[in-house]
Amino acid sequence: MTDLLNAIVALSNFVLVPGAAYGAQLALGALGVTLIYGILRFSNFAHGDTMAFGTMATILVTWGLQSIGISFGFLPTALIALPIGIAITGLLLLGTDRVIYRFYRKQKAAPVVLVIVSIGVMFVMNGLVRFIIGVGDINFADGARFVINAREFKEMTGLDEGLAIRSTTLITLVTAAIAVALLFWFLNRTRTGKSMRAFSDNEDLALLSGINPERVVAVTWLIVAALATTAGVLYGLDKSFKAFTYFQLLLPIFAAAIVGGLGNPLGAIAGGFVIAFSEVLVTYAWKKVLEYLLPENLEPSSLVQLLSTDYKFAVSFAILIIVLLFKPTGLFKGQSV
Amino acid sequence: ESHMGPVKIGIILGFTGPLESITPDMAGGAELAINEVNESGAFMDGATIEAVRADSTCIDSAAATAAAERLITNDGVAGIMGADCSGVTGAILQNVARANGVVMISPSATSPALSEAEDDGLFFRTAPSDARQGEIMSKVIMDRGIDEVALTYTNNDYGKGLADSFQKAFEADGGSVTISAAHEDGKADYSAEVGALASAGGAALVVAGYTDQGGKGIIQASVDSGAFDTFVLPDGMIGQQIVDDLGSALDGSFGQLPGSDSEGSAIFQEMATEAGIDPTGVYTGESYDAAALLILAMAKAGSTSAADYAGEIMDIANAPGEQILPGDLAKALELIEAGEEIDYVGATAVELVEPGESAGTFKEIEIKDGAIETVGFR
Amino acid sequence: MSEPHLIGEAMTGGYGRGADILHGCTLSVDKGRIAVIVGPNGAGKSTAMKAVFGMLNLRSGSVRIGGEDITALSPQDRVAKGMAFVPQTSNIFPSMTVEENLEMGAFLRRDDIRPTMEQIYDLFPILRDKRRQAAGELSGGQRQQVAVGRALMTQPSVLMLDEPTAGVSPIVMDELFDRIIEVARAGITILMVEQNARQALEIADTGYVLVQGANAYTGTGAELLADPEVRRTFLGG
Amino acid sequence: MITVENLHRHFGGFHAVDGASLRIETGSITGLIGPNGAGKTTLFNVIAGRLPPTSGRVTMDGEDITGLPPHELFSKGLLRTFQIAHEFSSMTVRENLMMVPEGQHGETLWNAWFGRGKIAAQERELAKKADEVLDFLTISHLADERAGNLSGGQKKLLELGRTMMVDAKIVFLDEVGAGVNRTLLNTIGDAIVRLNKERGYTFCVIEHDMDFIGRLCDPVIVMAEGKVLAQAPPTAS
Amino acid sequence: MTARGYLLYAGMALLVVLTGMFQGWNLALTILNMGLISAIMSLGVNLQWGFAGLFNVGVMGFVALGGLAAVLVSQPPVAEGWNAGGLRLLGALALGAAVLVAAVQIWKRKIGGRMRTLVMLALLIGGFFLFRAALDPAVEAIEAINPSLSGYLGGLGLPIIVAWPVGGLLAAGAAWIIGKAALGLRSDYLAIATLGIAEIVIAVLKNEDWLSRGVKNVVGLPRPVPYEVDLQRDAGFVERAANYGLDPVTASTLWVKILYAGLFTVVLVIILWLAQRALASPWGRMMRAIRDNEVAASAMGKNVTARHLQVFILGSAVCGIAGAMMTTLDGQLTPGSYQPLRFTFLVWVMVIVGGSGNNYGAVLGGFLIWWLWVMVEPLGLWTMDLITSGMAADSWLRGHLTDSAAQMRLMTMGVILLAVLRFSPKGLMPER
Ligand SMILES: Nc1ncnc2c1ncn2[C@@H]1O[C@H](COP(=O)(O)OP(=O)(O)OP(=O)(O)O)[C@@H](O)[C@H]1O
Ligand SMILES: Nc1ncnc2c1ncn2[C@@H]1O[C@H](COP(=O)(O)OP(=O)(O)OP(=O)(O)O)[C@@H](O)[C@H]1O
Ligand SMILES: CC(C)C[C@H](N)C(=O)O
Ligand SMILES: [Mg+2]
Ligand SMILES: [Mg+2]
Repeated sequence: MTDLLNAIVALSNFVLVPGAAYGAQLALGALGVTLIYGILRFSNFAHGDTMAFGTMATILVTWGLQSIGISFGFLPTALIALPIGIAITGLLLLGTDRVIYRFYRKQKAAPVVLVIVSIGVMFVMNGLVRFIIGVGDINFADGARFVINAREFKEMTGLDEGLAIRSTTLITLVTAAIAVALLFWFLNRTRTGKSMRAFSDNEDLALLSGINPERVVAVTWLIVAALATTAGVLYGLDKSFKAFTYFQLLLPIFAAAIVGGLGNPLGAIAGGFVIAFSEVLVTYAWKKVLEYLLPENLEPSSLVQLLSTDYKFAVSFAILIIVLLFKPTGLFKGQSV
Repeated sequence: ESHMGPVKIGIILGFTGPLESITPDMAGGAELAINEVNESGAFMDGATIEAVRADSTCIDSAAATAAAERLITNDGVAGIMGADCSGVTGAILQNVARANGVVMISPSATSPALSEAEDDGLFFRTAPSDARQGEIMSKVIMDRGIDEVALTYTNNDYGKGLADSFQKAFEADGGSVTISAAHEDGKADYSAEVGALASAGGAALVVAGYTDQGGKGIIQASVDSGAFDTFVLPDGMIGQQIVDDLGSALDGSFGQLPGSDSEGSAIFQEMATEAGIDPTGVYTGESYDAAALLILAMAKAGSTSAADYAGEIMDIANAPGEQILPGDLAKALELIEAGEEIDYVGATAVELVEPGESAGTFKEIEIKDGAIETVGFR
Repeated sequence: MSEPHLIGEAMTGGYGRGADILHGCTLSVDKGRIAVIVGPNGAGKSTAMKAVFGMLNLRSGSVRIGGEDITALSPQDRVAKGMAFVPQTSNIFPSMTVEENLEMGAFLRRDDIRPTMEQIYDLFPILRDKRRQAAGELSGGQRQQVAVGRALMTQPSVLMLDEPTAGVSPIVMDELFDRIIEVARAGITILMVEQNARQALEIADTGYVLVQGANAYTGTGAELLADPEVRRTFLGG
Repeated sequence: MITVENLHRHFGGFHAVDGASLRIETGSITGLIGPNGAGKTTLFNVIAGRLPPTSGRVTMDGEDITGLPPHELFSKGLLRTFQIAHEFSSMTVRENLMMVPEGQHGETLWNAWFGRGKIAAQERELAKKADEVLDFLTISHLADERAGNLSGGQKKLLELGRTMMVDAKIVFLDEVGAGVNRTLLNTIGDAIVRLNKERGYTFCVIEHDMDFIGRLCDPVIVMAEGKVLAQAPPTAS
Repeated sequence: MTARGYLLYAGMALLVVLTGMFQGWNLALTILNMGLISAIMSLGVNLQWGFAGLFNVGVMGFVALGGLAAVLVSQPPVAEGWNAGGLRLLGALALGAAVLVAAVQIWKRKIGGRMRTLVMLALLIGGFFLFRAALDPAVEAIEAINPSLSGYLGGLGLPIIVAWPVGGLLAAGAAWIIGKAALGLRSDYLAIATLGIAEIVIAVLKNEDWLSRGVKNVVGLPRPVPYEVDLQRDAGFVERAANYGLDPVTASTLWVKILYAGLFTVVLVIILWLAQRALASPWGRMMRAIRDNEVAASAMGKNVTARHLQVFILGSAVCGIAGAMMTTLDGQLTPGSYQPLRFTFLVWVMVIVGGSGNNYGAVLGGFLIWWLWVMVEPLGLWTMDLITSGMAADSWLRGHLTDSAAQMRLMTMGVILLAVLRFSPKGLMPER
């Protein structure tokens, strides 16, 4: 019995909980990507750096708050700073749109041109963030890191295996759930949301229906700012802030958005978990779990690992491709231009 | 050769890219040596030295080659301090340095393969080859009574080379490595690696990575999930930042890095701190030494042409002669002027062995109460 | 005679920097009346409609509504002035449901839109069945009904239709024409392009024949129908 | 001869084609009529290989062609037009036509690289042919225009024109008439008859214009709600 | 080419010449050489995107395969490696391939829904373990041989120039497999699939040490042109250099680069000529039709799948050739340096900025963007100098800015990229 419990706890601690945490982080990022794709119809390469910018803004505000002695109890102070970070990022995105994207929209440029433009924006934001806050690793988490940590868990339950749950994991999961529900409701039930979808569907006809394109675009960027900043801050609280890593997040985020079905918020969430779990599961070494489950004489001598972790990314991409082969526009029937 | 303009020294490091967070301090270290010499005014009849920075990007050989090309053909540098990563270092050496006959002293390219590279006697490094560190690390672990470890390494020539040489040494010493898992730097999440490492188990986790890259991510995730308590940290992993970030979790972890008990490192620490450079950063001292060696060799040869001074580098770095510590560069130049032998010791107790790389004295450290403490030398 | 409710006068212009498509074309409709434009393919009928709606830069000429010059207004502003338009092609939101398409038609309205929507469902019963379906999955004729429905949802004062009956089956077409008459009786000004010219001219108060971007014949619907030359060359005998 | 046996095509729970069986005799001009949403276009799409059937069988001259890809059907001489025009919008009108014939010498890379002479000769022929077709469709002045810039009706003409570039056995026309000027439509009708008589083309024509159907087609098939209601000579409908 | 085209090319040439005059001819030639290779990559992508509308974001993978070819062709075979397990390894690979082929065959059978899936899965899983059982010992044996210097099977020991076509073939083969599986996907879905496949290729290169030493890199590849040091020792060469008033070092470095430039130009011209001919033929017209509207093209008798596969293979092969050339120029294969930003997205920037669908545009984009990629570093530093020149020498901001001056590199790149696209949103040389 204890063996079974130990096995379950070990599996949870090293597969389920981390997978869920990473999945939720990817999902939040993918929501932003998928929204831009859904409404403005291009893959935004600057999203990773937008997340970095939002996080940076939030960190600066957090430092400000901390320096005047404000904190948020066992929750991280950064959560108080988050709304201000979102506002700053929102302004940046609106400015970027005004100065850059609007021109191409007016020109009715092909989506791929916007993709390349967004690479340009990515470079610029990239520099901006590094100028302001530098290239180093920044740890800005305060408050309680764990809801329960491994040692406490062991003491509490008397099991050999510990289970750690970080507070950021819980916050991220809850946030992701709320965000997707809100976004879904907003896009499908509210007037503004519907007008945004109409705009993405047929821009000219939207115009003829009296929809104000500039407003649609502005609202989109503001939501994106909120999503990107939240995603970035939650990720940064969990791991740490480093501009380069945020850029690297871009690919798994894209993968999540696409495998879920571009333009579909539910898909972004599902995609995030697919990517995260395929990374964690396929390279997991089952040795420990099996040792608990099997009788002594059957215990494995090897690691019982399907593939070495060297192939972590290869495998997650392979799974992604297989999913696409069976569901060509993603799990949730996404859009395609 | 006219001594009209300043003598230029190229500093090629990955200012952008995956190592961008450690390179500013490395460049700072090198420039520290250059400034010191400039202030002394004792270099080649008062010639000044100018540092020209260039970006190696750490990973893009083509961009690095172009940058080096520019340093040599446009800026006319007399020698190169760099590059940082083994990959681009090899590319620059083969395509630019050899072709133009310019000396390169890398502070940090540690791949064993570079020992064999054809270099026409132009390539040196102030860091030891990873082949050596692996053996030392094995001893360090064994001496603590640990004979079973899990091993993870950053998936590049440095990490892989170090991991291989360590595993070989450790197994030869009677230890066992439960798993050897690569990790990629700069990725968003390391749960999968930690899951596999934890499942394989071991009394300690050896992390052959970079302190602010994947290595840190792995340790963070291991600490969070309670997978390991003790970590073995080789050179790339040691820095005050990671200790501060992870707090008490690292207490009891240990490791080694190139260094000696020379007063050199202590002096360098002070000098660097004063100049606003983090002295605990990886390869900062090596960078200082690399630049110093270049300058001293030029001074000794009385020429900025590689053909003249490349041969002096080994001589300067090794005994016999008066020992030169950081901050002593002025004295060294005077001694050279006076025609006396010197033995450059520098910040990292440089001792160059054939084919032009650091012999490798290692400093064993342990982390106690949030501070990196030196517990011995090997 | 007082000025017509909607008038596009001596419009000249073309697409982008290309050659002029319209050459001094004039279209006008009185309030509550129906004007029908006919003509060969490529005559510039759709272009003229777009010009009236401000989707084209005119090089000369003007557009006025109720005596007010709106030549400089953007299409959006014209929507706000109570104009509604069904373009000839891509006239639906393909990935939105039928009902959402209709709602988008009423985007600027603040009153209760349920009754209007019911009227449209009564007019096009098939749309009621399909109201939860994405409009892009409909048949050609059904899409056309959605497009017209969307415009009717606006409750405009001027309704412009570019070939509303293309691909619509005969029964629905008859109902559509009936409905258009009804709408006009309610005081709404209607400007439409039609290839089903005979049926359209029968209900038209004014008919325009456009050829190569210029007015070729103008008259009441009946007059044009009676003109043998017009019949032979433009109405298919 | 095309036979369709108990064909079904479902979209989710919706039966767009619901057990249709019919035959199109060689040498006939068969009309296919029915209200909007009857399943006519879906039936075409299944026959022409654009959509796989849910169940059922299609044969052509006794050979089972169910589910063959469109390009193979094209090789067998089965051509179709689209209700909603599918022009190659960034290509010129002439290119739109010239690309149609199969097995052009320059369509293999090797010949494209090293077989200039023969290509040139063939291209001249194709261009000539295309210009004849354009002439017939009254749009020869648009030969070098981007097809995306055509008017709605002109695009439909181009759809038709493509089928005239090769010697087909059977041509499926999906509402070629919608949006086409009636006078021109009459000419097109004449051409269809001529192709049928002189070159032995078989036609299957979807159309809502009853005059057109009545003048051209025999027999006429009536569809509603996915089923074939009647297959009768036009006089009976 | 249009007048604007000639003007732009002249401008590009001027940029290179100016670089030569102000920054040294060596640098100018270095840029030119990589520019030539970039232009070829850009042509490859243009074939796929500009001609056929295939969104291939896996350029990096094909370039890397070309690089692999350079190693496999030019390195001497390692006899100990072959003895240790070379044949066993080949056998294992053949076994793996056979399993895959069998699985595909089963899948293609139209019968037996669930049974078929089960059999296929069983075959795949069983086959995988069998494959590993056969492969792993061989790999271990090979990699154990002198790992820090060798530890792999080596190559064929042929002249490295042979690797260029071979790189193309290798990439083409990979493209065939990938295309068979993934070309049914549309736009961005195809993009992420190809991106993933490129990552898989890199993962294999990084981790299969027996193949090309993995992350331990293969350095010191032979060259198709002489070494500078040899030239410098060659009395005849030194004399000729002296005739031109050049010192031997400069002369030799320049001469080697000129030789490379010559070779690369030949390849570029051939590929450009072929691409241009293809584009202007009925074949090109057919491809454009497919790009514009697949449904209609298919109804007009064009086999869209086959054509997509064809052009995908072709474009990928071109990228493979460029990859082999690049590895030749670098003189080493370093799998760790393959990053999507540099090898996929930068190439895409080249195509779009140059003008997709236009071969001359793609080539121009290749040169221009590469030139920028190299020049933004000094440009960035220079801009930073300009910005800070007005500030007090000891001001905090000045110090901060100078410290992060290196970051100006990408920022400058971004700004210029945006400026160019603003100036010509359809690319410098639009399709038409
Ligand atoms: N992709 C689809 N998804 C769901 N329903 C569809 C889809 N395509 C067609 N339908 C439905 O199938 C029915 C038949 O459509 P079809 O296009 O065949 O009609 P049709 O007879 O050609 O009508 P029309 O005369 O209006 O062109 C319609 O009710 C339509 O809504
Ligand atoms: N976007 C465009 N750019 C350039 N030329 C265009 C564009 N749209 C239409 N044209 C040209 O303008 C002319 C008139 O087109 P328009 O669409 O107004 O014709 P129409 O009278 O509505 O014809 P139809 O009855 O076929 O719809 C045509 O010759 C067409 O080629
Ligand atoms: C900067 C260093 C950490 C680089 C590393 N030692 C290498 O050889 O790549
Ligand atoms: Mg029209
Ligand atoms: Mg239809």
